Amino acid sequence: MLEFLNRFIEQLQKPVLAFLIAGMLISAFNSKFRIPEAIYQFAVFMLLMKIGLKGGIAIREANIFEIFLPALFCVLIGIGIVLLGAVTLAKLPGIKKDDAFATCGLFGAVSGSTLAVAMLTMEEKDIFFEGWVPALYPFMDIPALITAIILANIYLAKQKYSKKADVSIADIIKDCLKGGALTTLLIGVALGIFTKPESVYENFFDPLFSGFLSILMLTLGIEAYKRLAELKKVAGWYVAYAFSAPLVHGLIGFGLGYIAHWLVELSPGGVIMMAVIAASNSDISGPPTIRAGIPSANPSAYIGTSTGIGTIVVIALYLPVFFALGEVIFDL
Amino acid sequence: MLEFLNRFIEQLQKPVLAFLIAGMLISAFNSKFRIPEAIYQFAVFMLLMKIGLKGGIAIREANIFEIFLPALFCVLIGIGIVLLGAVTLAKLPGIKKDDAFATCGLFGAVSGSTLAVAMLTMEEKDIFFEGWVPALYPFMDIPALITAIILANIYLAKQKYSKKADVSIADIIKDCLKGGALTTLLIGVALGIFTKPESVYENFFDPLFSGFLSILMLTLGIEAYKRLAELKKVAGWYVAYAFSAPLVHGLIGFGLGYIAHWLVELSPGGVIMMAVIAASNSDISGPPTIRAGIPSANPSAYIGTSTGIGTIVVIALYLPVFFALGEVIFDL
Amino acid sequence: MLEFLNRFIEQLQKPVLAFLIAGMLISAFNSKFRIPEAIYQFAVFMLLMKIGLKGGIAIREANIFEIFLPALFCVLIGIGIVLLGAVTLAKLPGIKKDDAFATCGLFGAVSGSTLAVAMLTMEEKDIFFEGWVPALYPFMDIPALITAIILANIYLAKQKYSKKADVSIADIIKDCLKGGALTTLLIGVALGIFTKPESVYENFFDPLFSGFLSILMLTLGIEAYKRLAELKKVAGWYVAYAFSAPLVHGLIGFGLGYIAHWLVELSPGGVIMMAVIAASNSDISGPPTIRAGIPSANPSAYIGTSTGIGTIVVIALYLPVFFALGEVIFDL
Amino acid sequence: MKFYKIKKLTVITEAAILDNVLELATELGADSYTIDRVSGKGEKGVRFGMDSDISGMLTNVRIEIITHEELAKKIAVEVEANFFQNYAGIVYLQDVEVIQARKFNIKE
Amino acid sequence: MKFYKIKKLTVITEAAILDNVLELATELGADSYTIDRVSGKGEKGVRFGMDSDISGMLTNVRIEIITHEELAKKIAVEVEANFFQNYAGIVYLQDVEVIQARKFNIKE
Amino acid sequence: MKFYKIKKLTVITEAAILDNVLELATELGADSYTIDRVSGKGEKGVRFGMDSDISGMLTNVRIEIITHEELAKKIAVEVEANFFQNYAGIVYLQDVEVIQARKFNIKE
Ligand SMILES: Nc1ncnc2c1ncn2[C@@H]1O[C@H](COP(=O)(O)O)[C@@H](O)[C@H]1O
Ligand SMILES: Nc1ncnc2c1ncn2[C@@H]1O[C@H](COP(=O)(O)O)[C@@H](O)[C@H]1O
Ligand SMILES: Nc1ncnc2c1ncn2[C@@H]1O[C@H](COP(=O)(O)O)[C@@H](O)[C@H]1O
Ligand code: NA
Ligand code: NA
Ligand code: NA
Repeated sequence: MLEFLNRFIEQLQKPVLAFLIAGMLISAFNSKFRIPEAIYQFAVFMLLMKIGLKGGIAIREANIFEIFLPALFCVLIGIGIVLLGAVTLAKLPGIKKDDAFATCGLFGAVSGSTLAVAMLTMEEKDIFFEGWVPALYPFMDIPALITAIILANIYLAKQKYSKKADVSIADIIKDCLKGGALTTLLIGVALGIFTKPESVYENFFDPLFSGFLSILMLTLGIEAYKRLAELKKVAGWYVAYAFSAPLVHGLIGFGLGYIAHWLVELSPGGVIMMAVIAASNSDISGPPTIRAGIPSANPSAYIGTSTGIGTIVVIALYLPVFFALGEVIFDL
Repeated sequence: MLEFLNRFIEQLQKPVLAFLIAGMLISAFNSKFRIPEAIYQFAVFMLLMKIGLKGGIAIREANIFEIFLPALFCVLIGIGIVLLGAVTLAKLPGIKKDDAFATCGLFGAVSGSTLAVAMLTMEEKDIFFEGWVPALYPFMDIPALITAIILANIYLAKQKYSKKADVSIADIIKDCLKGGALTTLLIGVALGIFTKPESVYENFFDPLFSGFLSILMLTLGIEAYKRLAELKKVAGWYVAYAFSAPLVHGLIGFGLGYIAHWLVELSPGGVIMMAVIAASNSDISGPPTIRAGIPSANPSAYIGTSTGIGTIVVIALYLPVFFALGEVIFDL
Repeated sequence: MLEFLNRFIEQLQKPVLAFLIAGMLISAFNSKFRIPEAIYQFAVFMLLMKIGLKGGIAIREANIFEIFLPALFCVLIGIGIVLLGAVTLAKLPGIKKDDAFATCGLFGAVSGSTLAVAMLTMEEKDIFFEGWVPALYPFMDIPALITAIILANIYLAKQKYSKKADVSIADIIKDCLKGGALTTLLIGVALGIFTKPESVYENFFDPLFSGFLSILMLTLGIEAYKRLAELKKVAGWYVAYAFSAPLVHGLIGFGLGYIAHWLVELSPGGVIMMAVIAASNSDISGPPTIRAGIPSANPSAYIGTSTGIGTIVVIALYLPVFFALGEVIFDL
Repeated sequence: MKFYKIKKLTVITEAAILDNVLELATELGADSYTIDRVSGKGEKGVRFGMDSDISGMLTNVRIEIITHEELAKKIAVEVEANFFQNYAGIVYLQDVEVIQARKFNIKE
Repeated sequence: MKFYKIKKLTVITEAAILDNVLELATELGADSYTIDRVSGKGEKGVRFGMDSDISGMLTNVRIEIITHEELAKKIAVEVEANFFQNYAGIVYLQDVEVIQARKFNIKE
Repeated sequence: MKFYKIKKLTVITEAAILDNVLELATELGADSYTIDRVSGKGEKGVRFGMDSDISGMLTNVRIEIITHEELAKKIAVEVEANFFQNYAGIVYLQDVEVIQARKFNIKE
């Protein structure tokens, strides 16, 4: 337990987290400092490209069977998180059902930047993980968003006076894949599988990774603080959800990852990564899909909960927890 | 011949080409992914600066005489390509003369990104080339654009009811040099000749080169696909031209390069580079000059032909051809 | 003396200066070349972050006492420069008092890019300096701006018909710190002190430093040339001030630095850096503060004098002087 | 040269629904338009545009369509009815005078 | 559907005083607006906006406020009086027609 | 305070000819203007502005000039005649009310 605490504190001193906090302070003190839009879009591109390329290169050398089970688990977790939210958050007093479904959708979906922080931490700590695990991201992201949109539309269809929006699963999937984030990831994966991008990966995407991650953390911090303010307008239950849900989701991810460890020899690093994917919540790619799919839901509620609290909480609190857990359990 | 084919196929697997194709797919699948404008402008800057600096440093150490002949050949090729187009493409049925001249102008002009791909390939294959050869770029680019604009204006002046635009060669040259691309290249050359930029070259422009080239390839791919659509509105002859002309131009470049090899000992790498300069067609800097110089020409025709097909065809098909040719002829 | 001249000339050949001159030429020849806004903002961020991080890391290991005296000197120099200007420039015939105060404020304030050039030069020449010296920047910057604004407002309050603006020192300080430049520097310092950013510093901010500095120099050159034109509209005394004041200020900085060398063992590199901080004039962060604090002053006068001439003169002329002086005095 | 009176319709709304608004306008018969990105503040809060808006959810677009009064009004009404329940947005009309009669389908 | 006549006020001025102008407008009673960055040229010289303006001193902003004539005129007059002695800027009014009566406080 | 009626001329055209249009307007007597970059669609196709337009050929600019009716109309006619045969573009006029009489050369 002391061991666990030590590792936890050590994690808190990482510069990545410090950049996140710095971003929040910048915003709190109302500074005019901003990372130009083109630069953080580029930072997002660099991170997702690195995740994708590394994933693709790893898939090229992996056998499909070992990937299949974790991928399936991701789909199940994505759907499960939203259903879990539907019977908890959505049932709470004063919570609009469509707002709740939208929020759960984002928490089932995945944050590329959170994965990037986890990857950097693994690389620094020299913990091996299968490069393709972070690239499983869409397998959890898309099912979660679809489930949320379907639940919301079933609910709204039952309401009086509401026009039934026609929800086509194919359309939602297309919409997700066409978004900038997933497109970048998929390009990376495809290039990793079908070409030999090792040299550009090693000379460009990999060495610049930690720098651009810091820059994205600054931006996320600024954004998070701004979104916090909006949360005040909505029910306090969202705050409770943002703090508790990621831990539950992460533990589910850890548990299923552990099963994969036994069944298909998923590495300890891979198990921790499963926990992180499950715990993380979408901050960049998810919101527009939800906005389009559940237009009646209040963005202040779901973006405030997800970008304003969820991302920060996962990176600052639960990432250290899952690493500490993995290190203790697997004796790393 | 088998040797030739092998080298050709190997070339096709390079990641640079893969990024180009990825860009086209992104556009084909209508993804919202975009490289921010500031970033690809910066990518262009990085490539041209590297070409310029390397050229300038090489010129500093070269003797003027060995440069003179290849430079002269470049001028001749630039003018020759447009004249060749004037007696082929421009004579075809259903082809507007001013559209044809505009198109040939772009194919006589040069693409910095194509040169960058060739340079990267040489560096990867460890083929020596005189650093100043790619910096000869303006010696082909400007004469080609001038010839095209003059031909078009002579033609238009003969038409009834058309006001004679006054075409000043000095103005066109000024216009070319004032464009962002040639300015960047010339700054690079000047810095290379007159200062000692080796450290910033080695620590910044050179190591980031391949990364930014990939990014530019993505953008070129996206752009090319969009421009393809516009081509449908114009005559099929443009497609034929885009496929055949670069090969012819490249072989002319190779031939004259070969003469320079005998006369002034231009290296094998330099000969291949001459072929690439001649084969390449302008995608970034040429179109605005043509738009201003031949306003009546239809941009869909010349940009579609050049950016939509020409660039892709040269990078994907003919670059491997010229490399294979060089390797076989010079026994590299 | 010959020694001094030799070192001076050597300095003139540095590529950083060449980029500055290239920028001016680009603008002089009216080229359309531009560094995208997002990129130079990012370049500024990279430089100030490097200065800040290096400063923070150094402060972490320094003892407060050795920092205290140089910091105090910085405050004194900042105030002193403005007072000096008030009894010289402001008394000259044909000079509007508020324009003069505004100009002196900028010359008392500090230019991050000039510091960056000095740092790069030190690193190239292997001259040691305490990493926290450049981070003293705000200690001279803020007092200078405050003094200028107060003097101007006292003067304007005495004028007939003028509404007394209420000048709150706290507000000016807040305004300075909230600006993008100082915020970046302070984040860097804080991260350097409280976290362990060594790895991201060494893998990202440090290696990209010289490249982004070149890019900023290009931009500064373009900007300077444009601002020169505006100067023609104002009195010639501004030009005289821009040429002479930085030398005087730098020598004051050198002198006080030398005292710190004896009293608290400030290194020779640190002494040179004190001279550079004092000599440099604000080009990015100062102008908006002055515009807000002395709205009646004519921006053409103070920006023309500072960005148009001052920065160029300091980097091209006086930086070599201070380095040569330091090298001769300290026998480096 | 003659100047013809015609209308300019402006829609300011969330960038997220740009494509949907354009689709609706096109269906109703408008095939030309001008677009730019803007920031703003309204009932639905501050929408600060390009300024660190990582998910792009706070960006506004301004769509301008020059067309005949009848069509302009029809698009205005339909856009309002279809989108502004759930999305931030305003719509307004202005008088403009044009000379390119053919381009704006004006019978000379 | 009914269209209501109302005014649009436009202020084009230095980005440096954007916050101050908005503060003044808010104090006078306008709480909604649309903003974008523009370049321009006027009495106070060329203000080229985003194009290599390292200290951000040459950027213009355009602020548009749709509101009742009385308030629009009051803001116009106050902005002119408070800022345009020292800062570059123009201000103008235009007629617009809106349908969202509630949003613009129009009594139906 | 008095508000004076005057005209605003807007030109939307290809960025490539921005300088030429401004030159023409200046020659005709307009020395102040406001510019921004916009995207759009018209007869000459989709012009998507900043969005991956590597040769900068698809960017539009919007030029606004506030001036007297006569000059506004003259510029409109000349711009149309000189450029819109070959280049994409529209031009239109609007009524505006200003207070800065001196700035817009209005006799009070
Ligand atoms: N009165 C107004 N004047 C100018 N722009 C407005 C006004 N009201 C709303 N807007 C713009 O329309 C957007 C959406 O408005 P809203 O739906 O009220 O949040 C805002 O972000 C502003 O850009
Ligand atoms: N007549 C005009 N038409 C259009 N925009 C103008 C006009 N006069 C001034 N502006 C804009 O207002 C800004 C400030 O004008 P000024 O105070 O005259 O320098 C300029 O940079 C232009 O963007
Ligand atoms: N009816 C219209 N309403 C608004 N903008 C238009 C209209 N027609 C053309 N435009 C703008 O003017 C540009 C050039 O138009 P065009 O010459 O028709 O291609 C387009 O890209 C649009 O930005
Ligand atoms: Na998740
Ligand atoms: Na060529
Ligand atoms: Na100073």
